[in-house]
Amino acid sequence: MDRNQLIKWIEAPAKMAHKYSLHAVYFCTGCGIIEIPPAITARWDAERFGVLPAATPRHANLFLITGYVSLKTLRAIIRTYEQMPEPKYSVGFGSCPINGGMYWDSYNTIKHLDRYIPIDGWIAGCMPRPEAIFVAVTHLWTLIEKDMADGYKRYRVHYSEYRANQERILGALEWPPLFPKE
Amino acid sequence: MNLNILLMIAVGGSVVTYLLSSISERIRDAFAILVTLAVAVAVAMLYGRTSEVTLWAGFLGNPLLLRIGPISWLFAMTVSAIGCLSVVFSLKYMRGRERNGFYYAMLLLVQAAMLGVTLSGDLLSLFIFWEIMSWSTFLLISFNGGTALAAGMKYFVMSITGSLAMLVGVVFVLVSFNTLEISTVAFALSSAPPGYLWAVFLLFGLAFAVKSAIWPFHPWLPPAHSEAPSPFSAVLSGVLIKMGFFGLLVLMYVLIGRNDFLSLGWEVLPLHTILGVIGAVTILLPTFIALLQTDAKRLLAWSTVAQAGYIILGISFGTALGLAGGMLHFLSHATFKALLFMVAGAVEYRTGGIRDLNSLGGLIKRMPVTFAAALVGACGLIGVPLTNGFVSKWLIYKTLILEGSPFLAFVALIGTWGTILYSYKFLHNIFLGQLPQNLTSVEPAPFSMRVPMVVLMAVVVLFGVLPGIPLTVIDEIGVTLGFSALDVAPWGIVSESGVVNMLNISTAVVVSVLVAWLIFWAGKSGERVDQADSYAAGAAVPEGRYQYSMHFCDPLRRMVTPWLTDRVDAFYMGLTVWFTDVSDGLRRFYTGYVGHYVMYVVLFLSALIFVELLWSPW
Amino acid sequence: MSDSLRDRLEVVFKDISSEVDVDGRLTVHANPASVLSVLGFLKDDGYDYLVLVSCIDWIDEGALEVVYVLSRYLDPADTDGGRVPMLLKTRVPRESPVLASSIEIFPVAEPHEREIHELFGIRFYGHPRLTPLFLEREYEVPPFRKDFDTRQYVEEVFGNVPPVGEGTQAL
Amino acid sequence: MQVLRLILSPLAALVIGILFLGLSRKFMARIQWRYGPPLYQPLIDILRLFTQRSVSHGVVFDLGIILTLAASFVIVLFLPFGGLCPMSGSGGLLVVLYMMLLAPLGMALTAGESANPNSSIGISRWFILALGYEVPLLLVLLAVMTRYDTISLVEIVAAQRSHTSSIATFPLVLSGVAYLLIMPAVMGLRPFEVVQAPQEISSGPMAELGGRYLAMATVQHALSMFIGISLFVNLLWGGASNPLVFLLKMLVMFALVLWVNAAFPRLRIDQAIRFLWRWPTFVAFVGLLLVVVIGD
Repeated sequence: MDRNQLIKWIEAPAKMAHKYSLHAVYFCTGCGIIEIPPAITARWDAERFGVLPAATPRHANLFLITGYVSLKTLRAIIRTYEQMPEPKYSVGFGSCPINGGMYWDSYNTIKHLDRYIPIDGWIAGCMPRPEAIFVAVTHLWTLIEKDMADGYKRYRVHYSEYRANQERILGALEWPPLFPKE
Repeated sequence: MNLNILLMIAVGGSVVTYLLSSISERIRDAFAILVTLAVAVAVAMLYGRTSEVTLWAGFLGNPLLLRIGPISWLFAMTVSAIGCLSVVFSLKYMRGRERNGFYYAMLLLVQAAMLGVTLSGDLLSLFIFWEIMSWSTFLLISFNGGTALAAGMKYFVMSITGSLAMLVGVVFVLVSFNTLEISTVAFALSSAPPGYLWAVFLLFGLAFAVKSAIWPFHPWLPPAHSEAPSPFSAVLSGVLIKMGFFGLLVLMYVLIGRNDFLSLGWEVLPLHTILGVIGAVTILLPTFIALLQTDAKRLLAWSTVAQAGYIILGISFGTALGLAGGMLHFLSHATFKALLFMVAGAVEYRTGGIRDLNSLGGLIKRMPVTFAAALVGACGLIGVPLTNGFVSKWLIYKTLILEGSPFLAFVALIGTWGTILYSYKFLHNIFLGQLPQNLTSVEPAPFSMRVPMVVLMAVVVLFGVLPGIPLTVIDEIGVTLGFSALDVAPWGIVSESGVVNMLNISTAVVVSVLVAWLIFWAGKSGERVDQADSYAAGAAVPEGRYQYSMHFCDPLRRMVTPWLTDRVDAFYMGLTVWFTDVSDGLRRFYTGYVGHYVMYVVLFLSALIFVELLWSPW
Repeated sequence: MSDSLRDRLEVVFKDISSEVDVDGRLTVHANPASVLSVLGFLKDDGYDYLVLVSCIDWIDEGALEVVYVLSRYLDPADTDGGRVPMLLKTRVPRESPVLASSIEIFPVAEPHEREIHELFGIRFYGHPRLTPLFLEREYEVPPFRKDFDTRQYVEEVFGNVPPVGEGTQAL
Repeated sequence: MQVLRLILSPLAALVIGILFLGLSRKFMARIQWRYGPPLYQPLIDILRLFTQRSVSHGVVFDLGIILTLAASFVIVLFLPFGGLCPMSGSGGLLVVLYMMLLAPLGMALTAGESANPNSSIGISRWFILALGYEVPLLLVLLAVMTRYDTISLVEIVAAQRSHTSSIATFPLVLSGVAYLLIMPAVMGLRPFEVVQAPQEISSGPMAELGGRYLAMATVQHALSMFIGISLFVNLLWGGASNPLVFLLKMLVMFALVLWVNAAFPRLRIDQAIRFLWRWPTFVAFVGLLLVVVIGD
């Protein structure tokens, strides 16, 4: 808690609070989830960075999409992302959400996750290690610092396009549009 | 406005209502409301005056008297107020049902009879009005037919045994003191040996105990309340039970007198502690039985039995504070229980007769005013501050602890926690949670049902914040019964032993609510969403299958059920079965063949001769 | 031991061929019509556990080969654990693949047959509910068939999903 | 002066409550061989939650959460905090006892209105657990009340300071032991954390609570921990003349409870009830019996 940290706290406490308290939705979307338990337990201890697993999306502001995203999981991911309170950040974890990874030619997994929900940060690697997660968290801090982690704003602005893409892949969705076009 | 005119209006009103109903429904409804309103206003005007009128001089040289004093005024006021509200409530509820003329007549007759019971000055008129009240209640309980007949029969059999005991009591008093006028009987009893006291207490006490559904005599209440039409079960549970307490009060502290009553019973186990223990048992068992109920009105009925225990606990301690607590709890229970029954009636009326707690839910979106009434009623039932339930239970707890009986206080407090469980089950399963598909088109309660609910809500909160209003009347009662006076301020009791400072607590609660609201307002406002946007682990909310109300408190239910078999009810049922067997056996005695009858006569004569020869008693 | 079984099989079923490979696994080939009766025979003989049902797409021979893997679950004699499962193969033409469902004999086959129906397109006659097991969408060519061109499918379905907005992360 | 106390006491309770939350997370981390967050981490979490835009399910949803927090504030007003007791006038212990039923009731309204079965199950568990630990708790409180023959907390604390050696206080040791056995349940910590079980019923009543609602729920949880411990210190450990000694005593108690919290897995609700109604109730009942017998 050195001097310029204190100044930042005084200037923008809300932003600093969002930086140092990232509660991640505990939602195992793909094979990457096997890296989360070691990250939050004794050896790597994510709690030092203020990262805790949260029980429901309502409690969380960080969404780690770990591993390949199959069509069925995409439906749950969209639903969970929409239920998170507003300043929320999503991080693509591993190479599969980025460009399909080793399932690049599979008929059952989606290739570019950010065409369905906005993604603020990526962690490359076919199941990146916990250290890579912490590097991502620190990068997310700088993004939040510079107001570049604006995934939720983009979702609100381009919602119709996101919704169109979702419906093109998944067919009819069982829940009404999040931001109805008033 | 002397009393027999008042009574005349009440009884006459019911007869005229029956006649009017053949002419037109609307006139009859207006007339019924007019009569009950007039009676209520008349009783209100009688406040503070003690007058005595002889109703009819005739009977064996004992005049039938009507007398009004502080006790009878309080009970009469509650009877007429709740009666008037329930008539207003039943306007829409009974609209379009057949025989509702008969229903209104009986309702007014019950209220007139209860008025008569509270105003009666001598034991005979008390008995007469008691009988009228009993069988008119039977007619109303079995109004819906079907299972209601069985419930009515059960009630009728038990209340008849009570009335017979009271009749024997009246005859006993007439024979031993050849006067029936209450004050002279009290004077005569004070000098009578304890045997007389015990006899009078047991005979009259049985009748009053059956009516007030105390623990051993309670099995008639749950079926009767759930089968009766809702407006009447509001009256039944709110006020009719209290006639039993009125009788007990008059019996204990007027007829027998305070110090005789306290000295009654053995040294180690005086009578009033026995009553206290019975009150404690009445609190504990029905509270947990109420938790298992899935029918809204049956849950409320069992809760009435439990709350009756608190009143007995308060009254039976014989201290000024205890009496104040018991009487105030009688008053507050009358208000919030009538309110809850009206809520159940409104929900039943609007959802087409559904009372099952497992198939309702989410009605707050359709019936907000009824939810507010249910919330205030439940808070009163639990005893949340700012409601009158809190003040009355507070006084009862204080007497229990200061009188040095912590175990009764323990049972009473556990009763409160049990009350929370079943009153929240009532609230949650009807109003909160997911609104099922078939209830989406339910309209809010009609205006004529909302008026009595709002009035009762106001009374519950008003007496909670300013308990001084009812406490002044109760203090007068205490003084007339020979208790020490409590100096009452509008916001509570000032006397050092019973300090309850409602203003202090209410301001604390209101200020902290304000502070909490400020904190809430400081945060970012939330988006309003409906019940479909709920966390379902990433899936969409399954329509109609996302409500947890079946077996609401299941772990506790599984643990508690083995101990909750109602042995008293089983005992009564066993008694009836045994009785039918015996009478079946006797039936065989009459074989219908004349020869046998001649043989019986001859045998009997020979037995007589045999006895005469042996012991020659004549 | 399996020799006596093979002899008995030859005796009972006429157009059946079987061979034992190097580590003692018995493979029986039967034609689609007599598959159910062979399964029944083997079950009575002791092969009471159907491990799995799978399918091979011989595209150049124009046939889909359904393989039943059977094993003796509670075999007291075979104590050293060396249970070697046996295979029962049958071939079905690729154009209109229909096979009788073996649920009456081995109820456990129900999900296996649904999967094969979904991924290979074999219709199992007599199966209570041939609903999709894993896939969510309809495919004209069942995905596991060799003539299903995944790259062309991916390009056609996922390719034309446009990226959203000109956000900093647009790839 | 009175107004100052009225403001100071809840403020102190808030600060200490949040400090306890931070301490518990640091303590648990140390037990699990990891560094754990800084002590002021709960403050950051609460600030973050306050600035998040969450979801509301209606007026009663908001009313319930406000009621919960208000109930905890009122209790704190009546609790003496080392010689500082803002509202000692009107019968302290009964009000505290009664207010403890208001907090779950407020949360019950919020949970019910959020139309989520997880929160309904959580609330029914909270009431059952409350009924579970109320039985021994009431016996303990009644023992203390009948022993000092008063229902005002301030008088109890004063009485404890004057004659601590008389024979009549021996049964209160039993009551103290009973209270210790149910302390985790009163505070809602691990062996009895079944109400807000994050894994099974996705944190029970708080399943649908987002930004500021979750912040107020965590503040209420912190206050309820503060109340649980300060009730024990006041009633059975003699309270304290100045706040610092009182805080020290509370820290000792809190460390004890955290050891239990770190070591035990979460009990099922019926196991919890079976435990709560067996040993603590027996010990508390014997304590009350002795107090009544020795007392008169």
